[in-house]
Amino acid sequence: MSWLQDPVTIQCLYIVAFALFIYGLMGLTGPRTAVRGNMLAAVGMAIAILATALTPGMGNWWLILLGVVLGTAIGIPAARKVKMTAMPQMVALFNGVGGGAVALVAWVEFRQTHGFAGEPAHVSIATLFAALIGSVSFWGSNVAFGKLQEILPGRPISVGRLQQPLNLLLLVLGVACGVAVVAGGTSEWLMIGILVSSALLGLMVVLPIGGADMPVVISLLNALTGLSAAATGIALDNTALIVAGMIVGASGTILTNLMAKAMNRSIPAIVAGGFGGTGGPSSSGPTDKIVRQTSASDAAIQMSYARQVVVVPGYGMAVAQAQHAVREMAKELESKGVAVYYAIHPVAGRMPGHMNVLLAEADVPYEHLKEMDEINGEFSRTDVALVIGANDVTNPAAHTDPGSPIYGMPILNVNESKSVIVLKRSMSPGFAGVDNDLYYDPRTSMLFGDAKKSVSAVVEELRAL
Amino acid sequence: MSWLQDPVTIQCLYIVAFALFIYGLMGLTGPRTAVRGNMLAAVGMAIAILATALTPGMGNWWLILLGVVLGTAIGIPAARKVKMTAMPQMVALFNGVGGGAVALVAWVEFRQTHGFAGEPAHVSIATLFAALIGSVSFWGSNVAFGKLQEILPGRPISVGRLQQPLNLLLLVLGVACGVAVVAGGTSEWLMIGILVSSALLGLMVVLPIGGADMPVVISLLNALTGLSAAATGIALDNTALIVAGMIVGASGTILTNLMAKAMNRSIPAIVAGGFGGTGGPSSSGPTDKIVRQTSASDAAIQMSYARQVVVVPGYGMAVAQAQHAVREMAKELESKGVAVYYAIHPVAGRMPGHMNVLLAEADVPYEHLKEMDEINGEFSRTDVALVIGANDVTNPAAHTDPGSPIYGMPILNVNESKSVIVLKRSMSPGFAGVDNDLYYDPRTSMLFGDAKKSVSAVVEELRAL
Amino acid sequence: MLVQNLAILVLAGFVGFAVISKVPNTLHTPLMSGTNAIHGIVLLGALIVLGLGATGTLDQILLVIAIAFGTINVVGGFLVTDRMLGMFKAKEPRE
Amino acid sequence: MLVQNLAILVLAGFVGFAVISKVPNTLHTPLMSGTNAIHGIVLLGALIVLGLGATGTLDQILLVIAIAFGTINVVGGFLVTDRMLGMFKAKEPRE
Amino acid sequence: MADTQNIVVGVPRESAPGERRVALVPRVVGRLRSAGLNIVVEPGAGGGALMSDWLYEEAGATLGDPWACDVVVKVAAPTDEEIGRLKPGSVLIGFLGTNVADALATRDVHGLAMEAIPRISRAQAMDALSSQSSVAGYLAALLGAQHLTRFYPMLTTAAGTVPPAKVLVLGAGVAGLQALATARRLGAQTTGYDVRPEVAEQVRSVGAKWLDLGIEAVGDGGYARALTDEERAEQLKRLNEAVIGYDVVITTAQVPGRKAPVLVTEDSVTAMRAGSVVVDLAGESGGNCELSVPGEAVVRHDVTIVAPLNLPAAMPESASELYSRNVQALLELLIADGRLKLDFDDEIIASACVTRRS
Amino acid sequence: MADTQNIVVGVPRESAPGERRVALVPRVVGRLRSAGLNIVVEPGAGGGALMSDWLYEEAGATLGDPWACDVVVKVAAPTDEEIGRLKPGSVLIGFLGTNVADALATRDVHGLAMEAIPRISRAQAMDALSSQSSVAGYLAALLGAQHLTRFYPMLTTAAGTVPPAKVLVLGAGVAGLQALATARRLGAQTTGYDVRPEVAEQVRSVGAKWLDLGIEAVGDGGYARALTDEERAEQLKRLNEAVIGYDVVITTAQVPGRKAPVLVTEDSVTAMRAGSVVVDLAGESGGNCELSVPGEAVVRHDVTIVAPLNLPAAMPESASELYSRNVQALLELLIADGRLKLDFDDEIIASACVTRRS
Ligand SMILES: NC(=O)c1ccc[n+]([C@@H]2O[C@H](COP(=O)([O-])OP(=O)(O)OC[C@H]3O[C@@H](n4cnc5c(N)ncnc54)[C@H](OP(=O)(O)O)[C@@H]3O)[C@@H](O)[C@H]2O)c1
Ligand SMILES: NC(=O)c1ccc[n+]([C@@H]2O[C@H](COP(=O)([O-])OP(=O)(O)OC[C@H]3O[C@@H](n4cnc5c(N)ncnc54)[C@H](OP(=O)(O)O)[C@@H]3O)[C@@H](O)[C@H]2O)c1
Ligand SMILES: NC(=O)c1ccc[n+]([C@@H]2O[C@H](COP(=O)([O-])OP(=O)(O)OC[C@H]3O[C@@H](n4cnc5c(N)ncnc54)[C@H](O)[C@@H]3O)[C@@H](O)[C@H]2O)c1
Ligand SMILES: NC(=O)c1ccc[n+]([C@@H]2O[C@H](COP(=O)([O-])OP(=O)(O)OC[C@H]3O[C@@H](n4cnc5c(N)ncnc54)[C@H](O)[C@@H]3O)[C@@H](O)[C@H]2O)c1
Repeated sequence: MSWLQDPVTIQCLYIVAFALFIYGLMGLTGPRTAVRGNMLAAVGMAIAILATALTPGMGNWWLILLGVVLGTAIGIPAARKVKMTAMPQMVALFNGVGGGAVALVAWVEFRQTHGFAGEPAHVSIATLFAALIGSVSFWGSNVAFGKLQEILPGRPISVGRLQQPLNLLLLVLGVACGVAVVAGGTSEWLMIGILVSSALLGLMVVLPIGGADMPVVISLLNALTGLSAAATGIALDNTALIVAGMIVGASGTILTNLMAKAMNRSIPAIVAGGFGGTGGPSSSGPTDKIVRQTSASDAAIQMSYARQVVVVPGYGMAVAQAQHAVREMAKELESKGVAVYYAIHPVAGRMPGHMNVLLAEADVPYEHLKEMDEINGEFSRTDVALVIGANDVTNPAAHTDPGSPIYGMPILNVNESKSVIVLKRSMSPGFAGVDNDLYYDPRTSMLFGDAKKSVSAVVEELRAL
Repeated sequence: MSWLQDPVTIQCLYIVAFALFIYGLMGLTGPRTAVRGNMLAAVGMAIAILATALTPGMGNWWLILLGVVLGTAIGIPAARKVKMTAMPQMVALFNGVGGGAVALVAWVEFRQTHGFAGEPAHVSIATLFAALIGSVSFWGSNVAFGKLQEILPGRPISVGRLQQPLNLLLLVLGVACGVAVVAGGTSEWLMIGILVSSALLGLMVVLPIGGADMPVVISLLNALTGLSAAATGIALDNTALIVAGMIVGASGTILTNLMAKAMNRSIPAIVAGGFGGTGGPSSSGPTDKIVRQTSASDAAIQMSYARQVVVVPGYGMAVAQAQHAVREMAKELESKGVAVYYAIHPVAGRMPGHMNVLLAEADVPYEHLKEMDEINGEFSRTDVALVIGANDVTNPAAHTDPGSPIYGMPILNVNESKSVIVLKRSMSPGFAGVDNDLYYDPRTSMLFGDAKKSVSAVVEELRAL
Repeated sequence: MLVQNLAILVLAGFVGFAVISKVPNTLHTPLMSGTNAIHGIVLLGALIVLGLGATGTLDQILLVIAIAFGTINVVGGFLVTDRMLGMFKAKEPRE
Repeated sequence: MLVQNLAILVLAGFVGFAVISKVPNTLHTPLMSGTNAIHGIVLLGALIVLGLGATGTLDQILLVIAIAFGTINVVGGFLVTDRMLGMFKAKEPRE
Repeated sequence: MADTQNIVVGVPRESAPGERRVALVPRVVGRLRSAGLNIVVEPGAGGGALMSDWLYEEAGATLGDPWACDVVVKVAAPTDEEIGRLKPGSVLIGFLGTNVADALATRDVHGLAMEAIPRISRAQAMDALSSQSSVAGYLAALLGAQHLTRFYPMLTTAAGTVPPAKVLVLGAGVAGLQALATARRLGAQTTGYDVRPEVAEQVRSVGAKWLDLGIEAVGDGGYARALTDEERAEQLKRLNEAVIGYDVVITTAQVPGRKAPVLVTEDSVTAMRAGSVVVDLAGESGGNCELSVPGEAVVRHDVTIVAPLNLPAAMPESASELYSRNVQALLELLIADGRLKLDFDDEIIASACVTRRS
Repeated sequence: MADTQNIVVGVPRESAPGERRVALVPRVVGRLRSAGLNIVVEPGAGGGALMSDWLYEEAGATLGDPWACDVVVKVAAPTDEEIGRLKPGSVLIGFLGTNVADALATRDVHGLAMEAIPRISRAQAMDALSSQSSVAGYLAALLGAQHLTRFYPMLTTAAGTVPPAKVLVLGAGVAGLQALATARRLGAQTTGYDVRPEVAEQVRSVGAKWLDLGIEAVGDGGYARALTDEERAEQLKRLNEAVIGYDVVITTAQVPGRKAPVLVTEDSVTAMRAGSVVVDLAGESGGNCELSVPGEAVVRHDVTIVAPLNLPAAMPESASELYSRNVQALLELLIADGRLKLDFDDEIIASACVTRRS
């Protein structure tokens, strides 16, 4: 293999490349540095590709060009045109083709070396591992894409109680073919056996998983693709591949864990879903209307990047006795240069002046309390309206629905602000007992839970930013 | 070099060893995992040594044994007997001998290869780098040890305005000798030139640094020793050395930075001190009595490991309006299972009931407020008494000094608790205008700064634990 | 050779673990997408195998596909990540 | 060989950087001491050079000293760290 | 609304003894003026609330006879003599009570009773019961502090520690909640009790504890129903025990249209610590305490029992201001297209009108 | 201390009009009993504070003639008649004022004046001026709330928003600080003013703003000195401007041994908003407000001016309890080895004794 004799420069370029990957990845973990992190990683990739192109003895330039042009022609428009809401499936697709590339390279390797004749064991093992994982990733990702894109039905599809034994069988089959190859088998059917059984395995594992768990599954497949890339690197003795692949494998695993935790799911439970367990579908209200949930950290980021946040307290803040936490949150935001006001509705709470008493207890300066008439003009200039345990006083039905018991009551026009975050424990109605359409507004997201706990969680996230 | 042909197992053992180092280091960054982290790193070290011993062709066993026995005989008692207060100089000493070992190995390498005749350039460069840095580290660390152990005078010693040019000269001399060797020079005097000039450099840089900055300097030298070890690893093509050395080099650099930041010093400023700048000595009161300073994070750790904390608020808490932050801190501690009480002295503050009003505003439950008579019996059972802006009401002179204007006033016996942390802005006295001996008690440590800022910092540290 | 690659593998794993500690939820998807783009490095494998003279039409076709796949992964990955991160970019200075 | 060692060096550096993020002040000294013990690994260098047949009395004396130094660094380093960490060990259960 | 100039609103001086409130304050007069109404204020109308005539004039009102106006706004119910001065076809607004409907109808005057406005969301701005109850609740907590021979807040001083006072509020409606919140601000330890169980959460939401006696009596429209005899006996028994530990007991329990229930018996008072206080806000409807003397503060068994009448009148400016805004909101409902028009299809007007039923 | 049985302490019933306090409360009687003293209480002594005789008996006191005892403890200064009943050689403790020294000396009675105890750290437990000032400050804030025709706290309600009241305290000594803290608890926006500049920090430490008029007058022993005529004119000019914006002005300014300085002039009052309140705690020494009528609440220019006399007596139990503890601390200083002994080398006793100088 001639590329072993490559000049030190190429290897050094590889080192530079993976250093950029790592540095970029570090950046991607913080909101302030994420954009630059992604850029740096992209530069690293360019350097790695350049270094490879420099490798003495490279040929087949036209074919290479063909592939690159093809890939670019497909990749760029796909990435450019996809809607923001369709991002997750796009990531799934990109991940899938990566896995596919790994599997294909492994297959060709097998063919070129006539079944790894004369190659050391670690080369064949690594290549076969790459083939198996790459293939699982390819097909699994495609199913995930199909489900999210609603080409395939989003609900779990499973063959029932046979699921688990079947999956196991496929895995054993693939591994058996691999063992046969390492033991000296050179028949291409063995290789095809690996590819096919792992393809089926990828399909079978992902099909029974519900749409809500898809992001976690995609992340898992992403980590797997990383591992398969690292295996390819071992086989080809290519440092850049090893490092980049392994970093993705490791960080992807951690990330999968974090995502599952943030969604209150466990990875085994999700994958077990693929083995016949229950993969609960994404919860939505009794009606068809869609409710968007958010998390404390998302709320924290959203607010910390806002210029003006208006807090709308209501009876729920009083019940949760969240006033001190709210004040703390406001202080954190103010220290980040965000302007924070409190919109006090005349009948928020359950007694005249209820909000005043509580906010005064928490030492909120009187100047920050805004009366309804004063603040209603401000909402259109507000980036985030944070509704804390208020309900009726924000209900647009008071304006729009003459049949509603609250029709005619003046309300806080929170729905005029750029986005609304509502903190309450459930979808249950407030004092007047009527549903609130605000919660189904596309600009609204809900942070469910006790107001004090939620606000405290937001405070912690703000501090961590 | 025969060890190139070593079996894969030895290399794998090295990998296991450095994996343990890394894992152990991760543990060392958290209070909960630190002890285990250190153990794991030690196990890693044992594995690395074992692997080396397994290397085929090893000989000179008696000499090796001699060295090991010597080292053990000196190291164990030294580590066992040293007083807790003398730990930093002990670390300096251990670091120094590490650097010394590197320098010696480099010297021998030079002699064995007759000036690196026939060795590739990277081997000679790495070895000479190791020699230079190792020697600086050895002599610098010894000076640091001498200063802290008070063998050498603690105050900065410098040769005045010549310091900087002299240091530069020494560095240039050492590097010049190195260049000569790499260029083909084989005279041992060149090597000795490197060792001697870097030894002088080490002495000259550390001598002018004041005692207060020593911990930072030791950490810096520690990082340098790590780098020299990594260089040795490159020269000897030994993975374990490369990885372990480099990790220490990198983490040591970060750590040095953190330490300097925590002490509000900048590394350049400290080292510049060594180049003739000002290395302020550790501040102590106008008298000879010693005041111990602490940091928010130390206070946080101390309290989070306590069973009972008694908060002693005073006028300073009122001035800082720190009551809300105090309440928050108590909540954090309580969530960690620490019992928190408030000791309210009858005349704390400037008006009757001053503390009551403030703590009630912060929603401290009345049951947690303890009167003086009630709490004074509790202090002996208290792990940490946290004195927040109180002064006269804790002054033992009220009991002991009949000449004091506060003689005869009842006080809170905070000095009976296991440790006392005092939050105030300076050493200035309180209402009565008298000095407080409590602050010089060996069990007392001071956290200087505005009470609200200090308490908020403690809260953040508690959250981070 | 192999053992040094192993050392590299282990170290890279630690880097991966250590780098991702506390990531805000909002960054989960961009981060996933970013790492996804990085494993587009498999493109290198395909380039090397084809560039260093894979023969046979089937093999060449497979490799061209692999290169196309890898390119999609790299190009699409970074672009999509960048778009997702748009919300962190559009930060006007605050008064 | 060299370049792979370089790769390892760079990776190890990243590990070192990434591992130390937020360390409470109280742990600064123990952590310094712990890393100090780890660079006691230089002992290996001395062992190898002596073990694999360094000749000459001066060289051997120097190496014995180096081994003793390295051993002190390792043994003393870990022990002292452990003692410093005593405060985190003596944790009785809280009621 | 510029063509509403022809509508004239009259603001008489309140004649009821001790009534210091006024139906419209100068600030609201100004607002109504700019909405196009003419306001006639009786000289001295704002005197009780320390608002002089020239403040009214400054706000655009004219001084004169208010009784001849199209709309007459009052706080308390008018006397017969006053009713006699009303212009036929005019509208009278105020707390009218149950006795004036016939007289008004005879004179062909529409009477709109503020207390009869339904407590629906849309009518909250006109809800004078709530606004005046707020004032009463706040003042009740202060009255307790004033008559108690002890401190509300805990105080640690060189002369020893004073423990915080314990305040119990019986009946946690609007006034009760406000009393709880106010007493807590002053540092008292507060507890609330009511027969409507949903109030428990509201009591906690103002930082007070909830006293659970296990008796529930939910009536219509958010009000309590009267208890059965058995329940009443049971309640009294348990309250007798509970009340003893408190320094201040504030009672606000009302059942619409009935005599106020007795919650604090003589036995309870006897058992309370000397120097304690009972503030009985239900004095007007007979009192929640057996020993109350409406309108007076008496000491019985070393306990001070205060049963103020018309407490909101003790803070006349704020009470009047809130009341004026309630009146303003109602006026806005009455005037359409610049003309005064009582739309009896509107639930609010239909319920509030006392003369239409008769 | 078991052999102190022979010392008898007498607690008379206060004879001054409106004085509801008592020099020893039952709880402190109990403590003194267990320290071995005998206590004789005049029947009805605790009546004003609503503490009945049997509470005293329960605590171990006997009812009888208190004037014949070894030590007589009072709150207010005794009348000539009362002085005549004192046993020669006995000790009288109380707020004695400046007029009784001669009469006491004639009867060979040692008079210890509570108000003359030096304000040194060791004497804090006996500092009745401070303890009674605390009570006064707290009550002054409540008095303001009660007389103000508006709310202290901000209140956003369906009937509009009530802004918070602004409270200004002139003279931020013990009473002033307490008034600031109490008013703030109730939701008012508070500001403090004093001539001693070091008080600024203390004012801020109770959450109030500091009004800086640029006049400093620090006297001895932590008290203020009297201002020069120029300073006084300058102060009044600046205060006149400052006072206008406030709803409640509480004045506590005193200069020891002099008439209280005038801080609020008639002009200021005229300029204040109608319905505002001035609470003048310096009524006893002439008042800080020109229009004060000591002991009364008067309305002038639509502003209520309250100048209570002996405000602590309005919260008799707490005031008496704190005072009793002060007395207890002083008694402990007087009794050594079971015998009553006035050690005139002790700074506290020397300063407090009014009969020794004469
Ligand atoms: N102010 C007055 O004088 C007065 C008097 C009487 C009636 N009212 C009426 O009360 C209503 C006031 O409106 P509002 O918006 O303040 O309150 P609301 O409409 O009653 O809504 C309160 C919301 O808070 C949520 N909540 C309750 N406890 C919570 C907790 N611990 N953590 C988080 N959320 C919690 C509830 O949702 P979940 O259960 O899903 O958490 C509920 O939807 C109006 O309808 C008004 O007419 C007012
Ligand atoms: N309670 C009463 O009724 C009353 C009335 C009058 C007088 N006094 C007297 O006041 C004293 C009360 O004792 P105390 O212990 O409460 O207070 P203190 O003895 O006056 O001490 C207060 C301490 O707080 C510190 N401090 C001030 N501002 C601070 C800030 N922003 N952050 C942190 N620390 C701050 C000061 O030290 P730094 O400057 O170094 O920060 C000062 O030493 C007693 O002597 C008592 O006799 C009490
Ligand atoms: N819809 C609205 O916007 C609106 C507006 C104002 C008030 N309200 C509601 O109306 C309700 C009544 O308010 P209110 O203050 O005028 O009531 P109220 O004055 O009639 O009675 C006061 C309280 O006494 C309680 N009570 C009656 N009998 C009792 C007994 N035997 N023992 C103990 N407590 C007893 C009642 O439950 C009530 O809470 C409140 O719950 C309030 O929330 C609603
Ligand atoms: N050492 C102790 O332990 C101790 C105990 C209690 C009080 N003190 C101190 O004694 C001081 C006096 O307390 P007090 O309340 O009895 O004082 P006070 O009753 O004599 O006077 C009240 C306040 O009025 C102020 N004043 C006087 N003339 C004024 C003017 N022209 N304009 C504005 N303000 C004027 C005074 O400065 C004082 O603050 C306080 O500072 C207090 O801290 C000390």
